[in-house]
Amino acid sequence: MNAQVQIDAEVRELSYAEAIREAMAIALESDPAVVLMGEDIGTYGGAFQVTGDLIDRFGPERVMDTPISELGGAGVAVGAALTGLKPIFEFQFSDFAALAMEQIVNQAAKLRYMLGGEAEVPVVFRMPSGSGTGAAAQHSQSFEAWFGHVPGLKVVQPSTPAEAKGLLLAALADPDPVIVFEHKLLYKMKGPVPAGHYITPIGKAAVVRPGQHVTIVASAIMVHRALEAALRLAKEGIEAEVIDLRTVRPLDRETIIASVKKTGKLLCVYEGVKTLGVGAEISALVAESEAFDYLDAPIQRLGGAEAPIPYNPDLERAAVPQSPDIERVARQLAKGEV
Amino acid sequence: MNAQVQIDAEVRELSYAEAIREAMAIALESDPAVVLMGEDIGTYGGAFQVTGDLIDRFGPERVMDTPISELGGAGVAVGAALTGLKPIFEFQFSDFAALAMEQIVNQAAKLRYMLGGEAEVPVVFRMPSGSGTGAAAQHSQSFEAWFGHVPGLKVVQPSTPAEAKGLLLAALADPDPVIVFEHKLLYKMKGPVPAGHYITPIGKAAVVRPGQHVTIVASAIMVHRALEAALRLAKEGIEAEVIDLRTVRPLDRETIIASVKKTGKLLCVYEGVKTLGVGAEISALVAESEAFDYLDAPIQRLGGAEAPIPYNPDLERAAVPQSPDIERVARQLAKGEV
Amino acid sequence: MMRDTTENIPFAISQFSPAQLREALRKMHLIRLFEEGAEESYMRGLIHGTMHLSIGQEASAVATCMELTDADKITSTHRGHGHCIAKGADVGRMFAEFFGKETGYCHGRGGSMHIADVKTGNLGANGIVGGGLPIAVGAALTAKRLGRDDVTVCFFGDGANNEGAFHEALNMAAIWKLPVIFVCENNKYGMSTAAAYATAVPNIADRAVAYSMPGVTVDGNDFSAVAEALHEAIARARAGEGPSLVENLTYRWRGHSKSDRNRYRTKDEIEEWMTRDPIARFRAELIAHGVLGEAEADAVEVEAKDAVAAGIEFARQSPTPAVTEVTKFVHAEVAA
Amino acid sequence: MMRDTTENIPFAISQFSPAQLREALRKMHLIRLFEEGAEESYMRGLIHGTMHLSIGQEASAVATCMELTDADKITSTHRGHGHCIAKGADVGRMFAEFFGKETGYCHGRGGSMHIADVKTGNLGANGIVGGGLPIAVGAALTAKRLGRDDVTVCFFGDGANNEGAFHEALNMAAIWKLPVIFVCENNKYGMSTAAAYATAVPNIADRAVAYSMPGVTVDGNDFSAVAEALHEAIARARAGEGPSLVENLTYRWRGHSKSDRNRYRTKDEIEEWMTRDPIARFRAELIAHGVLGEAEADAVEVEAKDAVAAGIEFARQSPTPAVTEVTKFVHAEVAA
Ligand SMILES: Cc1ncc(C[n+]2csc(CCOP(=O)(O)OP(=O)(O)O)c2C)c(N)n1
Ligand SMILES: Cc1ncc(C[n+]2csc(CCOP(=O)(O)OP(=O)(O)O)c2C)c(N)n1
Ligand SMILES: [Mg+2]
Ligand SMILES: [Mg+2]
Repeated sequence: MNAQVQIDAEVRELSYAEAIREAMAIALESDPAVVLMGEDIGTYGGAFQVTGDLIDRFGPERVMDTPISELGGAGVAVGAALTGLKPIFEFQFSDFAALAMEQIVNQAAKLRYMLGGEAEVPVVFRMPSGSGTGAAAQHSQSFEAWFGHVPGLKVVQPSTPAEAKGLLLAALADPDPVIVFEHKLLYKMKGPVPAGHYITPIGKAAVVRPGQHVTIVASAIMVHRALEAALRLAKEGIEAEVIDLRTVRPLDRETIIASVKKTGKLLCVYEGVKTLGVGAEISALVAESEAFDYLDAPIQRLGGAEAPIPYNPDLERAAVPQSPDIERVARQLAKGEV
Repeated sequence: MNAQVQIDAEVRELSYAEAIREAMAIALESDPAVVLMGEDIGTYGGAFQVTGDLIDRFGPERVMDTPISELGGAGVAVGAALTGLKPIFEFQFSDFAALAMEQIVNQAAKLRYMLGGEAEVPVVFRMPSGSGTGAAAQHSQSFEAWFGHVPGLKVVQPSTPAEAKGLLLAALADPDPVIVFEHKLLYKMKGPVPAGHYITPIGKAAVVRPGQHVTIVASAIMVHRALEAALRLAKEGIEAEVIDLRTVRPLDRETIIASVKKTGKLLCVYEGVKTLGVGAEISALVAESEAFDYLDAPIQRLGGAEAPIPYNPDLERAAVPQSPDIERVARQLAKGEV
Repeated sequence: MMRDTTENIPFAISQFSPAQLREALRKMHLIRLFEEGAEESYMRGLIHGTMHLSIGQEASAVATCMELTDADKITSTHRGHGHCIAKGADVGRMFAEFFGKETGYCHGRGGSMHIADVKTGNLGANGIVGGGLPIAVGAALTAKRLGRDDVTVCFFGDGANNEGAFHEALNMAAIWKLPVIFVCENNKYGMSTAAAYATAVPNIADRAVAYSMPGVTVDGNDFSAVAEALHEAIARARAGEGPSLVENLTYRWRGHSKSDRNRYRTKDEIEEWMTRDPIARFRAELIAHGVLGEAEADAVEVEAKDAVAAGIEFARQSPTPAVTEVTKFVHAEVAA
Repeated sequence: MMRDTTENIPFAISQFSPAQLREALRKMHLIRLFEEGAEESYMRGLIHGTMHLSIGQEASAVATCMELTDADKITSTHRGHGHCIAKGADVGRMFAEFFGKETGYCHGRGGSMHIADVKTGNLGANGIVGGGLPIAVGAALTAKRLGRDDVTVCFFGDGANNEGAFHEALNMAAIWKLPVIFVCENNKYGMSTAAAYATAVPNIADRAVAYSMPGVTVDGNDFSAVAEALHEAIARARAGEGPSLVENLTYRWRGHSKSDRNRYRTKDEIEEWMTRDPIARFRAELIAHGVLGEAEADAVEVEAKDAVAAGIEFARQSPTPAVTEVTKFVHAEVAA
């Protein structure tokens, strides 16, 4: 259990989707300013059943179905946040955020700054993200690098149910806009989740498996693939240190650099397109840091293919890093074969 | 003169804006399928006077003013390109492309792929970009990293009038969508430009100043700031090799890696926000390449501040790399002080 | 065959030849059977991902495309199988696409949400609601600029009409008088969200006035009503008089996609709409007006059934793409 | 002071107190003089970047905001100086902002295109055409959800009405019956592009029917006409009856921005519109109806002139931000 638990709470097995729903329920209960907005989040319960039955519990004024209007919907959330509400806006797929970059990036991210600190925009954008569902090129993208490039935003990528809840509650407590990338393939994943309110801090990565031979920095579903690879490598005597990135913006330099100083070897694993994806920044921040002198081998990256996500399932799998890929490259790194 | 000139042409002094206009005029003359689209590109001549008098020469059917409808306008260009026209679509400021990411990224970039190669989208998007004009946070961004992250797109960033013309003509000859980032502060810059049709190849960087002590990879206006810094450093006996990146996607690995193997030191200079900006990818590709073994020092990056572009001119200047910054870091690198 | 000569001849009967009408009925059956075949193939694990079936909306697809040639273009939607068939695609290559095969229209890269057949003028389904609206305007611009007389039909849903792209596209089509027809398939819901809730006007066609273009709402399950509306709109477009908005009121019998539990509508409503089956109605009309006999009509359905069976077989036996070819088709292949 | 009691009393004269009317005239002068002061400061190098002046549009700004309190919100545009002043901002802090000073409303970070005064309910100018439209709907949503009775006025231009954001915003405001008034300042051009070319309807207010909301077009240079339209729209909003669209027909005397060469309109047109000066007209009206005497009206203008001079002086003497503070205000400051 990786979430930073602040209270001595009962712990249950919940799915990632249930954990997110629980976080939203806590927020709706404790703060009348919280509203949920999004397409089909009411009666339908959300395309991925994340909001589920919240409409029955909190009514349509707190759980608002929006028309299919991503730009306008996001903008309504921004305007509401600017004036006293705390909206959690769900994009049905993160791909549709391409329609709302204006409001997220030109408005939400910059309003505090442009207004010299005289206003704030405490909005949360939830983004079901990633490939693996056979939904092809327009429903499978990983846009976290785009948002990670934007000052004024915070960007998180939970990899477990406990993190999903804790990071969403942290996002809600944050006075600035936060983008939450939820991986679609994780929604059904179960894991221990503390009851009640707790926060998983934004900006902190977690060492989810300690090791001394090679550092693997992974995010979202890649954390699990990296852990599987590390298990197999351990049988060969290779101890990989696996870091769950959790936050893309701001990056946790300290945790990453400390690990690389220990292992001397770095592999970045991410689902987004390799070029200019999250791993590019992780590599670059290590290469410019004091950890550079500790590097024993080139920094390796495994990212998404330089292609849209294909429909055919075999091609789709081949388009993003899988556990054997991670195992192979980590082994090469550890054995000095790179 | 860095453009690759294929004919033995007359060379004149033109401004960057004039060079772009000349490329468009050549295209309009030689290919009836070429149309220009954009806001106020007709009678007004474009916000930066790039299209200038083209409406007088080619008429409003070829030089089309669009309503203020960036998403729809870009989509019309995509649909036109898909069916036989070759549109050059001007965003008045690259910042407004945030409204059109859907059509550029979800449609233009992916259509050939999603349709299994059965269609193509030969569209060019021109994007006046960058800071330095006192226009503040929503009119000063550098989005090249976003597009550089998107398979299916090509992304160029000319730094001189000759390149601006040659890269635009290359973009027009390309059967796939190309994004051209034009730096607003360069529009008035003059330089030698060959007459007639020529192409500056997409995907090739240029070594614009050879040197052996440190490699500086810079793009757009940063090329000039790097060259100024290199001139001053040369007086101290430090010979910086300056590479004009020219193309963000696909990156010219060979040229960059060859230079770093020679100098052992790399400084990436770019105007976009530092985190996840173009320099992150350049750093990462070097750090994972065979050039890693030649690196004598951490890879340095100078990118834009982690802030929106401020209005106040002193703050605005401080928000992006200036020539003295480049000089300072390159010197430290060359002297082994990093 | 005798043609009815009374005054109450439906538009389609008087407008099209018996062969054309027979072909229209065949296509409507083909769509229905294709969708059922796709549904079954999905259940049997031959298709993955998700699908949006158009069962119940066949008249809208076929009647809309009735007067279009291969030179005319359509842009389609996530619910696009029917449009694709109506425009002339081969169901074998469609199934092959859904099965992820190299012989599919998109070589297995696109799947249901990107099904296209550029040769018959179908510029593609679209995974982005409203994504096709400005693209259709662009296609119409091409025709106008290059002096061609082809028109473009843009299919979209009631849900899509609330996208900003709708507004921008219709406005540009209008100011430039482009040969494009916007065909809204109003099936009362965008996923679970009722048009009556999400759209501030009773009929989508009411919005045509905001673009100074004709707007008409027709019974989308009435083949002839749709064909007539399109006939006028196409004539207007070809005459250079500009765009039109046609709204086909219809209903999807199945859920929005494979994961829909239909909690936002009643069983009664679904059943009531199933009594308005556009295929049964068109078939009856053709028989009543002496265009076809019962046996002939049955034969048309059998023909469609055979085509679907053959299509599935073709798809099953087709090869899959090489797993190494993930980046093929990202860019134009450069001559070596 | 005697109030005219004939039947032809303009709405504003009968609706507002002499003190309110005097204040309105003062604000109109203040806007005009502020713009002229900004223009001159720009020429003298005290302001950099670009600016969009609202000279000629003063009645629209002031009459629109006439009945708004500080609790009511506005969203403004790139041409937002007038709105800011109309809503109650201090011209000294505005000049300070344009001069890039720490005492400016945005501490020198925003400049002309982001001028805001949150305390008087101005949520800010916007550099993105149409950017404020959905934000205004959000502000109205807040009021409704939190059970407050404040309303939001959303200023936008004729050019902005072709953005998708317009469509999405008006539709949502309508279906949720939100207390927002969309005020289109139709000054005939979006930059160089005539509304008559770019917009497929004669009047922007014609588009209100597409959202089942009232739409009215008024002479935007007639203070009273604007005030009356807003009076009704605000009453409707406060009564929970939903949004309205008001279109103020007006004209900007200056070019679009500092770099405009006015090639898209004629000198005659500009001069003709200058004869319809909204300030002169309002002043004459106040005098005709006995609200003010000539001398009093002159005094109002002098008062405004003094305020502008004092504002410029305040701005000049104000400190600039520390150049090290580029990243200040990016995020909330965390308590150490
Ligand atoms: C931009 C965008 N937003 C949301 C979705 C998710 N989505 C897919 S279909 C659909 C409903 C579309 O409704 P409508 O336009 O009425 O078409 P119908 O499904 O009824 O045929 C939604 C919300 C999407 N694909 N694209
Ligand atoms: C999204 C966007 N597109 C384009 C621009 C550039 N631009 C600034 S103002 C303007 C004209 C706006 O016209 P209108 O809405 O009529 O307002 P006006 O300037 O006439 O007051 C344009 C095109 C912009 N700032 N934002
Ligand atoms: Mg629908
Ligand atoms: Mg205007």
